[in-house]
Amino acid sequence: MAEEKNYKIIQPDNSEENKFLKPENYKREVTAPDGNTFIVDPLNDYFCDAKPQPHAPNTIKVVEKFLNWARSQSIWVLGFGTGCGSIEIYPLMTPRFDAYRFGVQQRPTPRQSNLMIISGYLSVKTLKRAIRSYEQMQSPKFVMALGSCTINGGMYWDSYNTINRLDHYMPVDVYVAGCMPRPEALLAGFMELKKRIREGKGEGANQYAENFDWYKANQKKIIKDWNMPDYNW
Amino acid sequence: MMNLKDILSPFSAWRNLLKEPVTIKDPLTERPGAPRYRGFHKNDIEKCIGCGTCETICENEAIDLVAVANVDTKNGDSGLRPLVDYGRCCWCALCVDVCTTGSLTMSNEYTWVSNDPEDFRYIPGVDKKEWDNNDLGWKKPDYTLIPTERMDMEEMEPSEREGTFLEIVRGYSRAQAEKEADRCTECGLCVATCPAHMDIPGYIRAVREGDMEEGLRLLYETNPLPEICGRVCTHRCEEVCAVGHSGDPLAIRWLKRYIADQVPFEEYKRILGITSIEENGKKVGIIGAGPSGLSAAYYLRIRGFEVTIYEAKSKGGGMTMYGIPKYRLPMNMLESEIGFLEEIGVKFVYETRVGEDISFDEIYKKHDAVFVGIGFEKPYKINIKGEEQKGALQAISFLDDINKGKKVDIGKKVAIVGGGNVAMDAARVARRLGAEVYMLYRRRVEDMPADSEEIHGAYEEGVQIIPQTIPVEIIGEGGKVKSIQYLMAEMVPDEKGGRPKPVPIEGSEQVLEIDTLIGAIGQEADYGFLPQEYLDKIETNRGRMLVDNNNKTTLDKVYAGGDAVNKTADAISAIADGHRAADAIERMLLV
Amino acid sequence: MKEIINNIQEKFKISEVTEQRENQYFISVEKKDTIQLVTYLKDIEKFTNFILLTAVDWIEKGQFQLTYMLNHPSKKLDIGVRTFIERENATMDSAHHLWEHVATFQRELKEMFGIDFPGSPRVDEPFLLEGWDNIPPMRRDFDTKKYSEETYFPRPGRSTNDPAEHMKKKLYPNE
Amino acid sequence: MFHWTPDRSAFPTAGPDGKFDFDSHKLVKIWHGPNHPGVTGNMSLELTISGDEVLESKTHVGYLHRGFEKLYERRTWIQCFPTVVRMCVPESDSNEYNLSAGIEELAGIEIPEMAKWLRTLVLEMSRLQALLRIVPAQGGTVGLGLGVQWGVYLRDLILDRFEELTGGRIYHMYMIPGGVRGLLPDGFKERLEENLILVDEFVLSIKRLMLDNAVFKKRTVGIAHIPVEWIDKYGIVGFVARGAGVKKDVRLDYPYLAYDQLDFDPAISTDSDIYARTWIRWNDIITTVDLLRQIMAKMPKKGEFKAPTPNVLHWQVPKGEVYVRSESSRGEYGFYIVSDGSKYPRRINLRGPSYTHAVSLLEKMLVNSNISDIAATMVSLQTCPPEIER
Repeated sequence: MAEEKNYKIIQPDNSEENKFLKPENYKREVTAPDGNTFIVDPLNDYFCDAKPQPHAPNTIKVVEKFLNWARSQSIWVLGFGTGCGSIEIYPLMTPRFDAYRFGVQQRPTPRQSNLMIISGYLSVKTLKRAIRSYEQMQSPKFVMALGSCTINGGMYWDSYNTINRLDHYMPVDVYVAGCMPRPEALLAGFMELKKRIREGKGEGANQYAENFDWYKANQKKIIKDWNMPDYNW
Repeated sequence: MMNLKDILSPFSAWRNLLKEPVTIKDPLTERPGAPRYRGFHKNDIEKCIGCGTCETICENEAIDLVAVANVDTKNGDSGLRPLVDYGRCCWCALCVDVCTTGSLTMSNEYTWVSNDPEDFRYIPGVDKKEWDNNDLGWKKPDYTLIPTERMDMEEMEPSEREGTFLEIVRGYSRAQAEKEADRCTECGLCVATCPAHMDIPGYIRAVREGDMEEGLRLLYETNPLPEICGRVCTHRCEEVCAVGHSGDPLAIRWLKRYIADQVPFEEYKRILGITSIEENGKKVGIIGAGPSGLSAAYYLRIRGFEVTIYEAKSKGGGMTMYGIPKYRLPMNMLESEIGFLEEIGVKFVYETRVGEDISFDEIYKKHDAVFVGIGFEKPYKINIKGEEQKGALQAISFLDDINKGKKVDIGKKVAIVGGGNVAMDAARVARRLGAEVYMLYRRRVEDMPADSEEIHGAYEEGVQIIPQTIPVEIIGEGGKVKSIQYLMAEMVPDEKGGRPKPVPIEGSEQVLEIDTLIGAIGQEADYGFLPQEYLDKIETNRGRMLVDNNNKTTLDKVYAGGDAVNKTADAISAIADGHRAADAIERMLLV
Repeated sequence: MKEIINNIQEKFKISEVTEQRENQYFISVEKKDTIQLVTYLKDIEKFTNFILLTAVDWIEKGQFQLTYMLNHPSKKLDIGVRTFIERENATMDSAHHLWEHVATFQRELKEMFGIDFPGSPRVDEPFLLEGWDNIPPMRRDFDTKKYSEETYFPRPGRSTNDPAEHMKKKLYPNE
Repeated sequence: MFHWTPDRSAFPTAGPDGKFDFDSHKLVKIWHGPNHPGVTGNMSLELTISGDEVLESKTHVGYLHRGFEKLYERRTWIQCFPTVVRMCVPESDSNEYNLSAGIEELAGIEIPEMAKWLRTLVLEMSRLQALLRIVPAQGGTVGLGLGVQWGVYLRDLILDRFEELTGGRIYHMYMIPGGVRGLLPDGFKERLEENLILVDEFVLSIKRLMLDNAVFKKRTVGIAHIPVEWIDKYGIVGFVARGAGVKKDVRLDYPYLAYDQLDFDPAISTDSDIYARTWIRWNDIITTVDLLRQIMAKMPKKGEFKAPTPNVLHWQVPKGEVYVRSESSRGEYGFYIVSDGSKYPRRINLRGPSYTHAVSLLEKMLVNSNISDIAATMVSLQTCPPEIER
């Protein structure tokens, strides 16, 4: 049943950057139905490779103020439990602490959320996914970092697989101390975040866009198998 | 498999519709942490001694010790205070549980939000936080992670001690020593307090690991007389021991003694690596074979100096040989220590009193440097009437005679005047000779300068201490002491803030029948050996030679140490002096 | 348990027997006999429950210790089969055919210690790490603290003092 | 009743090398996780699907890999304690217990009676809070979110008890070698009993809501069946084994702490599907509540709670190796501890139930299952990624 393949895989050379390249990302020579052949590079051709652009605030102050108020009242959290802190999200989202009354709710996909909670330590493997999730989120977007691990490595300060400082890889709006922070501390974090958004200080997305090259360089330094597009939204 | 009940049963959840909601209205203020909650740290700055045990146990290196304004470094307090990094802390509270003083605690506060990651560091107790006055939170619990009880050392029963000069304490067994050494937190507070700055945590670690050779090497780095110090040191290190804040301090002195006892003297040369000494051709003369002289001699000799010690008596050791009774320091210990020095090539010239048998001038000219470790030989007189009579002795000469093995007749009842270690020695020796001993001291028992264990030992052995007494007159009969008359004193606080002064109470005269009176109120140096031209150049203060940081006197190429220089007047300070002077002499002559 | 150990000793060359508990023994066996012994224990002595396979790095001896922990479900006995293999180019016979989950353990050991198990399914696929290009991290010669400091650089601005040194400096500034 | 079975003959099969031909355009490869509401924790499954049938599943873990076992090489024995609890987030106390018990066994320390009971209490409370979260979550995987709301609230009440007893909500760090770190606070028993009464109510309500629910039954009965032969083949333990009819429970088989003085009998079923495993864990809640009541009644009122240990700062645990185990809510939880007689452990290796449940077993179970059952299957195995990757 195997049909004739219409493409030919081009074996990558043994250079350093191809060390971790996965077979599905190899360049391939595709023969079109009209007989023409062309090269397809899955990593660059299937995704948008444009850099993100910073968004200027609305020129009318009142409008911007209103927008900020509205943003602060609808914090949609991406349900991505990156570390152990995510266990405290359960009580937060259920009746006892009921974060919904503060406009906080969980969303299953990055496209619908504007707050990413990095709940503690990030292993390199998760960091890669966290970055992709973060980049898929819509601006304006915010990052809340929980626990010691995101500030200075925490318990895993000497581990070979966890990052020590989150602010090197994505812009962080609010840090909440604790190992892990209790739901109340998380709520306090939300309050602080709301305050910052209302004050117009929630500029993480713009900061990320402005310093895009710096963040990318930091990320690529530790994610050795960067076999994904630089920017994929 | 499915029935109507299965379809209807979930609807029972509607029962909850009318229930009171469980939601907490204002979780940010309504929910304090539990009374035991492990929240942010608090520290009682006054109580903390900066020992760093919290830093040692922290698996996250979350705690730094930093110098803090308003907290001074002093003996027993490093002046450092813990700084906690909440980018590392995991709230395990092990730091609280091991805190030796119990100063470090935790509040039940748990909320700290900031947008600046650099914020999350502070020094508890110094940087003001809103939870400083919060009484709830994790406290040091009622258990210990560091054993608090000292290993008891076997001692001779007090009742057996009369009539014998055998050593009282028996020394640790290996198991005991290792168990005692295990209690050490290796904080190092003791190091600075020790006059010789011995690496105490280091050699205790060696005991724990059973590496006696390493232990001995560490001892000899700063102290060439560990056998002596292991027995008679005033162990000021133990007073500042961090473990002592929550239990018994470590038996540092006994552990030192344990190391020294384990290694036979024949092995010393090999272990210390002094198999061959490269001579450097310089000569150093040392006057006095007391601890400071011996210490200087050792450190100079191993660096290749030609060292000659001039000693007036027939044996070396100074006060440790002649002043300390043998139940505290057996004679053979001293002799082997000195034998070891002889073995490595230190020349001893005994029975040569400088100023009489050899002139100071000659020594001064013959050597490239001179170290003076003459000690305090000349006892103070009590300066009361009747002191010249037979039966009125001086403690120093009394102890000297006993150690030399002379028979001294002290009769049945003996009074000792003084409250220092020498007085204690005299009293306990007199008890061993079978006399009834009374001790007259001007101040209260707690003011006594003697070590507490000496006082304790004296009590144990039946010495009767009569505090707050001022002798007035020694009453004699036929040129021999018969009784002593004294006044009771009351303690009057000193206006200048010094220690309270004893003031005699009028009309409180008492008379004590005695056969012998032993004076032990202190000694002074005897500079009789120095020719006037040198004496003029050596500045003294209250009978002590003035020296600089290198233990150099005001006279060129003359160094001094020991009791004749420093106020603390104990063996370990003398050893430190000798070491310091040896370093300075080396710098002066070789660099 | 004694009886079983005796049975094993009759059939295999056992170099060391340690009784940890009444129902828990550790035995050492040569590398070549290991899989045979494990099979024997499983099929004949009915140690049918495989608990774990793990390695211990004895770097000072140049050896890896492999421990196969087996359990007898009905008699409630544990036996740990220890074997020592060379640290250089470490390879071991695979036991994936005995239990399905052994392959997972072997895959982890390949990744974390660099011990090869030829023939074990998916043994070369990364298990926990992604894009790892250093020596296998669980080997003792890999220094995790150094790696972490170089790669993830801790937040600067911290310094500490040793109480003993600090006191010496403060109290005796001239020495 | 209508029951649709896919025509499997139309599905592509794997080639002789075990690989699927993706050029056939009949296959899709999708990732289930790590950012997915239906995975238990931070892990992912690489699924090869045709239609909505899973042809191949590969478990990918390591998102939570912190290298604990490496870190222990440079931590002293006592320093391992704060770290070891983080090996498993939902139920951290088994870690504390296992490491303490291992060290005590190697060092020959006998813990006081009071400490035994307190440890038993904490382990049971821990099991209770884990079950209160995971049992209703089984409903959550098939779209029944209400039970989770109840369960997590009750779990939070148990966490409050933990907080007052141990000083921490999730990570308790309560058991240390030699015993525990404190006695019960005043009035603890009464407050725990108040909570247990609420749990009693919850047990009945969740039965009505979930176990007796027609939809839940339809989605779980007969799904993800584990044959009894697999028990040894895959090293299955705990409630999963009990669901298949093999009574495996460390508390009964190898009694530790005070379990030999307690009276309990864990439930057992032979159906071995998602429903049976849920029912067993629902029964476990009842057993645990009963055990907690027994413990509170039988426990001594006061007493020593910690045996003396050497100075923990440089405690050299005697040379030796030991495998210690305890029963977590997911099954046998074991630590393999090797000491070389130094200050630092030579090796501490965790063998959690998920190590096989979530990797080799789950990969096998998901083949030919429906993609909509994956979340339910994972939760029915109660997989916990941190204990796989550590």
